[in-house]
Amino acid sequence: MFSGFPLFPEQASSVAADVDNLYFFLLAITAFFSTLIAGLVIYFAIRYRRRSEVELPEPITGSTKLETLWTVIPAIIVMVIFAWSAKVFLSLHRAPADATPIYVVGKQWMWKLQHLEGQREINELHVPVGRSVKLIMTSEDVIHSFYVPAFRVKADVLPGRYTSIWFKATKPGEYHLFCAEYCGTKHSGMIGRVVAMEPGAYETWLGGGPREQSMTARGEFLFQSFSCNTCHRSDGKGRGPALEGIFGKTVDLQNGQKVAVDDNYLRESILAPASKVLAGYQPVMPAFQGLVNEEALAQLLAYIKSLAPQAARLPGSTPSHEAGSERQNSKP
Amino acid sequence: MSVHVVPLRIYFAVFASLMVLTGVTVAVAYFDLGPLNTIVALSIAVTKAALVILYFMHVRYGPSLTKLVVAGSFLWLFIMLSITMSDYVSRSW
Amino acid sequence: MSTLRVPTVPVETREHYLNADYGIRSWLLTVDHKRIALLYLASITLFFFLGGFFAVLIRLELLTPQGDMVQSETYNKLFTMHGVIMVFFFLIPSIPAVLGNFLVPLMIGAKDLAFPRINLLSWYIYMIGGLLTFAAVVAGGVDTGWTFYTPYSSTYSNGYVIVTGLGVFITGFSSILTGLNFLVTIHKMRAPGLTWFRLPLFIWAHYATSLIMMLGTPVVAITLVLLVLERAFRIGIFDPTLGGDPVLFQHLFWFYSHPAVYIMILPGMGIVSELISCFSRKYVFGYHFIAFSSLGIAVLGFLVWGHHLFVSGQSAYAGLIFSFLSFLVAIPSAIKVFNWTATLYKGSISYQAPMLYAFGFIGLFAIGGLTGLFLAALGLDVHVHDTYFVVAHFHYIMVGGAVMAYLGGMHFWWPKMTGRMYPEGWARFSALIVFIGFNLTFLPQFILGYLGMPRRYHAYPPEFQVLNVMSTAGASILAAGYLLPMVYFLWSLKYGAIAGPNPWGATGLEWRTPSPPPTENFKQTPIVTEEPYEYSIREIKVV
Amino acid sequence: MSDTTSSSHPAHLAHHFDTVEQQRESSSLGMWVFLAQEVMFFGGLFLAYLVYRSSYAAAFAEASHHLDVVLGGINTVILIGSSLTMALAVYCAQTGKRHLLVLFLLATMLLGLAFLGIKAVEYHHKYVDKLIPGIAFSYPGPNAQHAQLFFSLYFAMTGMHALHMVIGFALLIWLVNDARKGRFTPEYHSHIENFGLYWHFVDIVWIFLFPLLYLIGLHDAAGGGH
Repeated sequence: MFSGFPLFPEQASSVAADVDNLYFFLLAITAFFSTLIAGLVIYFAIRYRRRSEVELPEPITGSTKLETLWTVIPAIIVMVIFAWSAKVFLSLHRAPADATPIYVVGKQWMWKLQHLEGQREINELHVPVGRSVKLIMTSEDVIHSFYVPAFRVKADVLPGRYTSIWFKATKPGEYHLFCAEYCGTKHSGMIGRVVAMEPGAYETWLGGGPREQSMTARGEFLFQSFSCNTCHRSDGKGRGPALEGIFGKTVDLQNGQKVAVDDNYLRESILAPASKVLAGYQPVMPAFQGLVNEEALAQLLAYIKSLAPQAARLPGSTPSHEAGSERQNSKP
Repeated sequence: MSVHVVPLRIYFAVFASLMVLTGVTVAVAYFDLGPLNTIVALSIAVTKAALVILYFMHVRYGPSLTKLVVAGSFLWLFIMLSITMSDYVSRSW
Repeated sequence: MSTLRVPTVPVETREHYLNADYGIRSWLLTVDHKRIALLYLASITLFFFLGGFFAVLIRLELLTPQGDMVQSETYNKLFTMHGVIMVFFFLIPSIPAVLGNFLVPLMIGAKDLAFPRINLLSWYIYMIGGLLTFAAVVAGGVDTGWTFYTPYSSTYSNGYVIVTGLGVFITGFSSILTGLNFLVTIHKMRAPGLTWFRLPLFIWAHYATSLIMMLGTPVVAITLVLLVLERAFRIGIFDPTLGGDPVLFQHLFWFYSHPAVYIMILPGMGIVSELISCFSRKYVFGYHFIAFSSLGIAVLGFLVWGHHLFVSGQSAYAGLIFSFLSFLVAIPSAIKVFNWTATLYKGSISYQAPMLYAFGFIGLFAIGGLTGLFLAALGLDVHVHDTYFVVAHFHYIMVGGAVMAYLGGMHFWWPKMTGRMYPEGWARFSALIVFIGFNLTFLPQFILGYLGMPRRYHAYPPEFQVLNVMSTAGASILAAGYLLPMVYFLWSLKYGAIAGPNPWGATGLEWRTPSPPPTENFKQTPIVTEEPYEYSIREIKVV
Repeated sequence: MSDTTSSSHPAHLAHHFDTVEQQRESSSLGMWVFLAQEVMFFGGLFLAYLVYRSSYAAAFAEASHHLDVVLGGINTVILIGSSLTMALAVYCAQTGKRHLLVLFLLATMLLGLAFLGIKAVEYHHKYVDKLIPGIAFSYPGPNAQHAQLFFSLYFAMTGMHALHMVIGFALLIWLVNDARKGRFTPEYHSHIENFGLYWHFVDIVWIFLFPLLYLIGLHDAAGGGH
């Protein structure tokens, strides 16, 4: 794929064909209308060319019928495009519940990736074909953008919060990975490749390399070494709420508001815990801003999310409608 | 010249109302009304601003074009605030 | 009304705005809107060629995929300075400050703009902002991209962000003052009988443009103030490590900068309405629809900025709203294109140079507008966002649209401004060259974009090279097309044929006064008794 | 044709206007359009405030305890008072009371100066208390970060407002000078009227700033913590 003179990008994900169909539809509309207008302009220009300096064209001022026609028809067409593109967008936006999370950190000018199983990669991402993968991404410095043209997915990677994309690779191969948001001197060097592999080959790849602890295990280690477990006790009797099964729930805050526990809420609650305290608890937790780096934070999140629900009940907690899967957008 | 001279008593009446409203807004701020606090404070501020615009700035007696400019500028401000907030309130949905 | 052969009186014997006074002071202290327009013309032309020079370097660098001509820092500065200069110092002032300044009073039968001294002030403000920015370029440039996205611009960039930001901030006030002047002038200074619906569409377009300048520019001004404070003092407003939100910067920035696109294109649409009508000798088809679509674009244009944020971490629901609103803007633009086309129907069409530019505008604007639909389409924008597809799209609008119209307008009103005709053959030739060069430059970029080549890339994968070479070849042709008018316009000042008051046999008040016009525009305030574009009456009075 | 130029062209009528009425209406419309622009200029700051206040309500309420409600309240009274004196100045210009006009303009200046003086005192307190982001900032407790945002906005908003006051003050010096020379008459006083509009606008900005910055945390004066 790295050679020749391509005119059309490869389709290598489950959504690529949907996006391309919309593209072809729009291309057809563009071709039709630009040909129509160019054709009419050229035809009129020739047909009604000035034949004498004294000729007087027939006065025509307008036609409400025509105006209505060329207001209504474009209006209908754009509404069709809107509906179609919104549908494609929502399917790009809503990750399937069973998508495997992979944590991504962008920094000037490299991509760092962590698999749940523990493998870490730089500027390279191995994924299995046929399985949905959800990238949970953040940046250590400026805004980047994770872009895989062959998958037709892209999202800005922001410092201070998580954003996400998901995809399901459909074709084994190597694909471009670009940073699409200008991020400084070596912006065009912040590139890499995504390697889509058959599931078998992927398992082999996962098994190879140096033995790494899983993210959950490392997260558990961090959880204990920061002494989080002294307050966040699983029996719910600690000074902080029990964290078992909290992910994906909607909880009540001290100020009466409700908030969905998603990646961004967990992130904020670790880094700046005083912002949104659960009802029934005191703001006694120290802020971890500056004490944990992005990778460790991802490991803590992976651990907290892995905690199975227990009998310990949270005050006023209710199951959320959606499993908190695509809630990567949150307050600043 | 079609200059409308606003009678002095109106100026003093408006000033007195502004003072009263300032007092009210400070007094109310000491009571915890929940989310109502902000609503009350802003309603009073809007009332005060309206008094200043209508009387001190003579908009009430001015041409309709002036009214249009005033309404338009606040409408635009509202557009900017409301559409941007539509992003912030729906981010965690 | 025969044209082109009316050199009755030699220009020099009559007093007009150009020979009313001499000396550098008479220009630098002038309050005559026509002279100020020429001051602007000279300044924006300089900036155009400076920005164009950067574009040439960018295209040369992209001939090869390795990024081997300049360092990546230099490349980043090149595209930043190209963008900053072209957007803020050329495109935004181009048509309004030059042609608008010259023509708004003439077209409405006024002696000057409502606030002549503020008009001169706006030029000085523009120059101060321009010189500050130019100083930043000379000192070492700035590498943030013309969009100044935080936190790169506020914290990480090593360039002269503060100086450039202040330069743009200051220039914003020149835009505000110009818009204010136009609004008041159009409201209060129309000649007797010149009702709103007798106004030329050029005036309607400038009215709509001025609304955007007034309501949008202050927002980018305060945004740049906050950016400068953030960079100078780390106050945290856009800094995520202090709880700030970089996306807020994007909201504020695009609240102005999307409508700013309409500041560039609306006046161009106004010009094209004049050209199409004049060179087909017909009343503009659907005058009211074109007039109101200008206002419609100005208003709707304010509601769509979030389509620049579809993948920026904006909420998906806000994305849906913005996408919907963005599609609505397509409708008034479509109305305009259809009406121009319909104006040609049963006209008496001549192919003089300005008309060729107008034809080019319609074609390029149609493609630019239609490809805008791709970007408003949420699911598709995710793929093409921040790729060359976007670059191609907005160049079709801003260069294919606005610059084409600007050149068309310059060719149309050049005889009015200078009293001289340029060589028609060369002008047609340059129109053709610009059209061909433009398409060759930017059509390949659509393909590059869909293939996934991100914008602002110094080096790129080798499979993109063929299309990039095509684009660079086109850019060379385009550059020649832009240099040509420069040459023959200057030539015409001395050797051009005497134009006479109305070389095109056009309607409109500006053609009822001599070329160049006297300082106060009209010997007597004209009284308007007829509808605009009354070509069917064919009584074009020559004063 | 019916040009009115030579018939009655008062000295203060600029050459490009036909009538005094047209000139007056133009300058008034120009001023209003300028103020519309000002609304959007401050609007950007209000938007930033709205975004962060809604995100960090508790921190903002807590941080606002560090503002001096008494000084802020006094300043509100002073500024509204100066709006009154300005409105009276316009009244005097309209009715041709030349000496009273000068007097009310001076009163407006004086009140404006008092406002700026109190503002300076407040700024100084903030400096002593180390509450100026970017220059001296140290804030106790877990909300330090978001409190910094509050103070950044506080200084950006009141600073922009104060800058407008300073510009207004400079313009007032010029107006007082012209008024003393009797340049303004009931027929021609656009400058006074337009300046009045500007001054009232600045007052309106403060009318919003005062509750949004000073009053949001009063009801839980016990202070902070959540």
